Amino acid sequence: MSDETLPQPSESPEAPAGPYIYDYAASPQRQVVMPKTVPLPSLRTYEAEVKAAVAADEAKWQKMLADFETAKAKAEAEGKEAPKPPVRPVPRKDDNDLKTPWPQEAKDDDLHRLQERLGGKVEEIFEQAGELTCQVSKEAILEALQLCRQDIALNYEMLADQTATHYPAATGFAFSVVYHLTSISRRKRLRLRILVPEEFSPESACAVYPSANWMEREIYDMLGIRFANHPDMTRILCPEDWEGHPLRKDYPVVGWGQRDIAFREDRGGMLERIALQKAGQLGINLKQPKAE
Amino acid sequence: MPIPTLTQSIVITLIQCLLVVIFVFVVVPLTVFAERKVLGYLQQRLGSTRVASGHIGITGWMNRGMWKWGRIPVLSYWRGIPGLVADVLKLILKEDILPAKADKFVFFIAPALSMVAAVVVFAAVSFVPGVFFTFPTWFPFVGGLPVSGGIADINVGLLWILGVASVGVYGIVLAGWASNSKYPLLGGLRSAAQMVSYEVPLALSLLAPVVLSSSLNFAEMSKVMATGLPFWGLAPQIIGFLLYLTCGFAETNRLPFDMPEAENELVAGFHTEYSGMKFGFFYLAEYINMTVVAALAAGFFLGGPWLLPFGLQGLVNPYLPAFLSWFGEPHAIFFVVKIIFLLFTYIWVRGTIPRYRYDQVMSVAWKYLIPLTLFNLLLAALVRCFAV
Amino acid sequence: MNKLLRTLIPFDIAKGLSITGKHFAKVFFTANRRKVPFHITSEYPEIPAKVQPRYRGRLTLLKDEQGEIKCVCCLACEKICPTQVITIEKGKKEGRKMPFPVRYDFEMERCIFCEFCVESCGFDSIILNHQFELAAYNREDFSIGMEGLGQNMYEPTPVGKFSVADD
Amino acid sequence: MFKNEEMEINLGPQHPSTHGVLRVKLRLDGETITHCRPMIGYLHRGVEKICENQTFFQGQVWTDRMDYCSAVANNLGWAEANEKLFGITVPRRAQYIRTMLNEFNRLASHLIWLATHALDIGAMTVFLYAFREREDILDMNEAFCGSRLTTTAFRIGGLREDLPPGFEKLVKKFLAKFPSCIEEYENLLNENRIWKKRTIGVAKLSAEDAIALGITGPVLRAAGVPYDIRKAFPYAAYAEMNFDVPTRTEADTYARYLVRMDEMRQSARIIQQCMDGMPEGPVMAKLPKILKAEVNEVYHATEAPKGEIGYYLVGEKGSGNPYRFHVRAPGFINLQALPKMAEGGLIADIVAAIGTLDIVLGEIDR
Repeated sequence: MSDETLPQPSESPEAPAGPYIYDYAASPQRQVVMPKTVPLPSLRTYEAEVKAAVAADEAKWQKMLADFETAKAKAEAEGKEAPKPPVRPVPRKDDNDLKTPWPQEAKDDDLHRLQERLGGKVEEIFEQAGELTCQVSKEAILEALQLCRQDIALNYEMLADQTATHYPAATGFAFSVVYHLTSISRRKRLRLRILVPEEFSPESACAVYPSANWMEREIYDMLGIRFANHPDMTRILCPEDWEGHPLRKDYPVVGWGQRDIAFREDRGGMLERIALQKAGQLGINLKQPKAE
Repeated sequence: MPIPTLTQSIVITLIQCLLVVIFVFVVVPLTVFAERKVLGYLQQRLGSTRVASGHIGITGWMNRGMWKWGRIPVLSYWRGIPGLVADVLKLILKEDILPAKADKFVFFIAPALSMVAAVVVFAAVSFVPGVFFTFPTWFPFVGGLPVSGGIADINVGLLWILGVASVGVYGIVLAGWASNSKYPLLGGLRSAAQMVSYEVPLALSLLAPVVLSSSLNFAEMSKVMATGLPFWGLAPQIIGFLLYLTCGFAETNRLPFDMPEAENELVAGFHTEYSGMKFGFFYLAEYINMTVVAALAAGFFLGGPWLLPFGLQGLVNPYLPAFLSWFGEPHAIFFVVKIIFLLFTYIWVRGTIPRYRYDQVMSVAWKYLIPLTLFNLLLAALVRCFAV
Repeated sequence: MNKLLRTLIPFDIAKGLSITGKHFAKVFFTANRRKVPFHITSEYPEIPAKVQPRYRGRLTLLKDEQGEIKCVCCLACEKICPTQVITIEKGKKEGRKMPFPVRYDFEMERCIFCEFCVESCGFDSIILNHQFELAAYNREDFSIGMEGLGQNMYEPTPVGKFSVADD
Repeated sequence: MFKNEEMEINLGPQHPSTHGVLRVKLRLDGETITHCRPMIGYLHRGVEKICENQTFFQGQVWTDRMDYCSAVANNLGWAEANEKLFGITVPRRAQYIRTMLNEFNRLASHLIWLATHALDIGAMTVFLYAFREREDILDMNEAFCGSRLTTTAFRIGGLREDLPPGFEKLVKKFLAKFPSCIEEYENLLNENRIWKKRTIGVAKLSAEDAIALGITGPVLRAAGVPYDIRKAFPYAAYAEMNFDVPTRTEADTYARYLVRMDEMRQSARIIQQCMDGMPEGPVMAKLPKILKAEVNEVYHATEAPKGEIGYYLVGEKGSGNPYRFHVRAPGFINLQALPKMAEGGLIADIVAAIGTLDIVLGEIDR
């Protein structure tokens, strides 16, 4: 058995023609998957959904009955025996501990007090997962905050958190800015929410709650919402001259590559090319985790 | 006793200087080593225990040897010694950087100034009163001649010491100014202000022994302070010792007064721009200053060559039984042991006590230390006129 | 008067010094290798450092009794890994019904040792072993493959052999 | 006549006492600070953007890299927020184990605070003594979840595994030794005149300013406001624990030091109660394999050692990734108080101010 007959290990897997340059621009991480739905939780949409689901279920059931009728009629026509009557699909009983908290009717008196004090400006109030949410029109946010701060019955002393979320697929508004207020004395939490279109700059909450200063700067830095008469509306986390707002849905995870530092500090790029060649053979690819 | 000729006495003093320099340049590196080890032991960890890259070759052999030392209780303290040699070599071999537009001459002189000022002080320190030892007759040039305890028996010893010690401040200020950059200048000014403002209580606290022993000669003062004082002399001695030690800490920029190079402050120390042996000079100068302060404190307050501190030796001597008489006489070994103990307390205090803020350092000097030293002086004067 | 006395005589500094002094004495007069040493330094290479049983070290492929690789390329670990460091290529082996990984690449450089892969693996074919000496001299040694490429998934990384604790 | 113009100096971003990469632009008039502006963002890794592209399950890995001194507190906040989003009820034994680990983590975080704060003010040995205790806690972290610092200890719906066999022994040994160690720190620092001079009256922040600036945690409690989320909005098993919330009124560095030392004692008390009352039973809720979110919006705040850490999650219908993942970091909001604390003081005081705020740059920059 001379050694030629043994399977000769090829001296190297077919070496790619040129150096294997990893094309960052085309890497999966840079492709952006724009969300199609608008996951803004609200009572009205939920009730509409439930009605639609019930209606669809009813329609499906009616269709099944109708099919059964036609199938039975056709069976009599050819004299065969009638098909089985359809049975209504009973919803699958999930015994696990997971019960999704759906939005409910607002029963809390804080929300009702807000409703009657602000009148038309309140667009919606509901409770979900034990949290009180009140959606206010975008012009009246400062008035609502002042009311929560000064009103003895409400008395929300601290603005715990202020964030915003980008809804590209929504019509009529682009962001939802959320204020989480805490009342230390009454041990209650409240969430005020406003829907902000692209170019609108809402009133800054610094006048009422000074803690909003950095939070609004971060919102501007991350999402691009400028707040009116804010002490110093500049970027806080990214460098001052950073283009683009990272937390928008159309901003790729790996970034536009405007500040990509070399793979390593080797000026000649020699080591980088070797490593990427090896990477090519190893098949290292930055895959997006697809959650089936 | 044969009268030494001029050249013979010069050679003897040269030998004495050599002895003192050897003493200083043995105690100071060991203090540098002790700084790490004692701080480590204070903090319930082992200080430096091995030399770098410890598996192969000479360092590997040394590490294995030191690993065996670790088994013996007290000897395991000396486990990191080769590391110390590496430090000293590093200081010598490191490249010497001269910052741009720095004043070359002043930049060069400053470390030398502070080093010389620190070492020269030992000339006036007398380790043992009278004769230290005499040369054996067969000794070539100076056979049979006595060697006195201190190098120079200056009768205004204390004044001379204070004068030379305050020259050290120049070294620091010039270093700060010569490195031509903002932070060392600030550091230099801050430490100069601190040292100048602590000279006053230092000198005042040293006045108490002068009043008690009515002389400025180092040997004379330590003799009276150790043996010549009545029972009442105990109070000014103890208070004087504590005050002097506090001023000594501040004088040498040691914790809790180390403002200039407080590393977590904004302003780096005056020796930021120095590297290599110039930085080594500042580093050693600081430790020599510590030894100087320890020597003075040991000499005046802890009884110097006599065994018992605070003048207790004078009270105990008459009742000393015969076989214990060796402990009655002054010996250089007691003096050296006291210096080492005081150096240990330097590091001990550095390990436990937080740092004063800069303005508090100044207020402690002017508002607390000076009144206390004056009160101590008053006490000494009372003791002097009533008891002695 | 009491306040004056307390400022004059440094009781608080004395108390602090006594605590550190006690520690100094205990460490100075006890050799540093008694059964329970008083100092807290663990002399690492000489005394091997012990790790807890659940320690998360480096990813290793397991083999069952017949020496077969247990992995069946269900790609669960590849999907669950937050930093996507595992790359698997499925292949066939003649005497074996289940698929067989032709290439199982694990980039230790970007791995964060979170043990999600071991948790998501239904066939217990990978574990994080107890090895923590994972340094390497150049970057390529960190991408560990199944065979060849210097380090493979079965033996500890070569650097581990330098530890003095062996002798 | 002599207009001494002020000196502009940068403290940081690379500076031994800024606990990470914080840069503070200081304008000095001689020694006193006239204007101070913290600049952050040097450690910004975009955790929120990453978590939007990771599944709910994978999100935990990024939480313990935010506040690396108290990883378990972040994990607990993340786990509780997700459970509130999905509506999961966690078994009682898991709640108890979570409370115990959270309190251990509070001890570890307070010990790191004490170590670095004392080191900044000059007391070196307290640093080593504090780290000696922290080693035991990190060993317990390693025993339970396999890693000392980046713990990823919990899972949505409970824990991955039950306590390891030798865990009770470790806890008993630690609790037996811990009270004497606290006395040791207090003997070294509490009465020390230099420590008092450096901390009493330094970096004062009154209760109204603190509430207006949204400060939470020990800094607020030292100003006299007894707001502790473990009491105000109890979560995990804190409802069944009896412990008291230490508060003081002087609102300066010394008061915050005392509040945190008392909090350490309370944590030890809670751990003891957890160990005694540990119920039997499963540690993981029964859940579907892949968690699919519904249209839902949740803000859940828990008491991290540095203040209130809040997770704001928005779920999208049928997708495994969170639509929006925002973290209200206590350090980020507390750092807003630095200018109010530092202005007027000396340089050495800003070091003490940064120390008392107990900020960790990982959670500030996220």
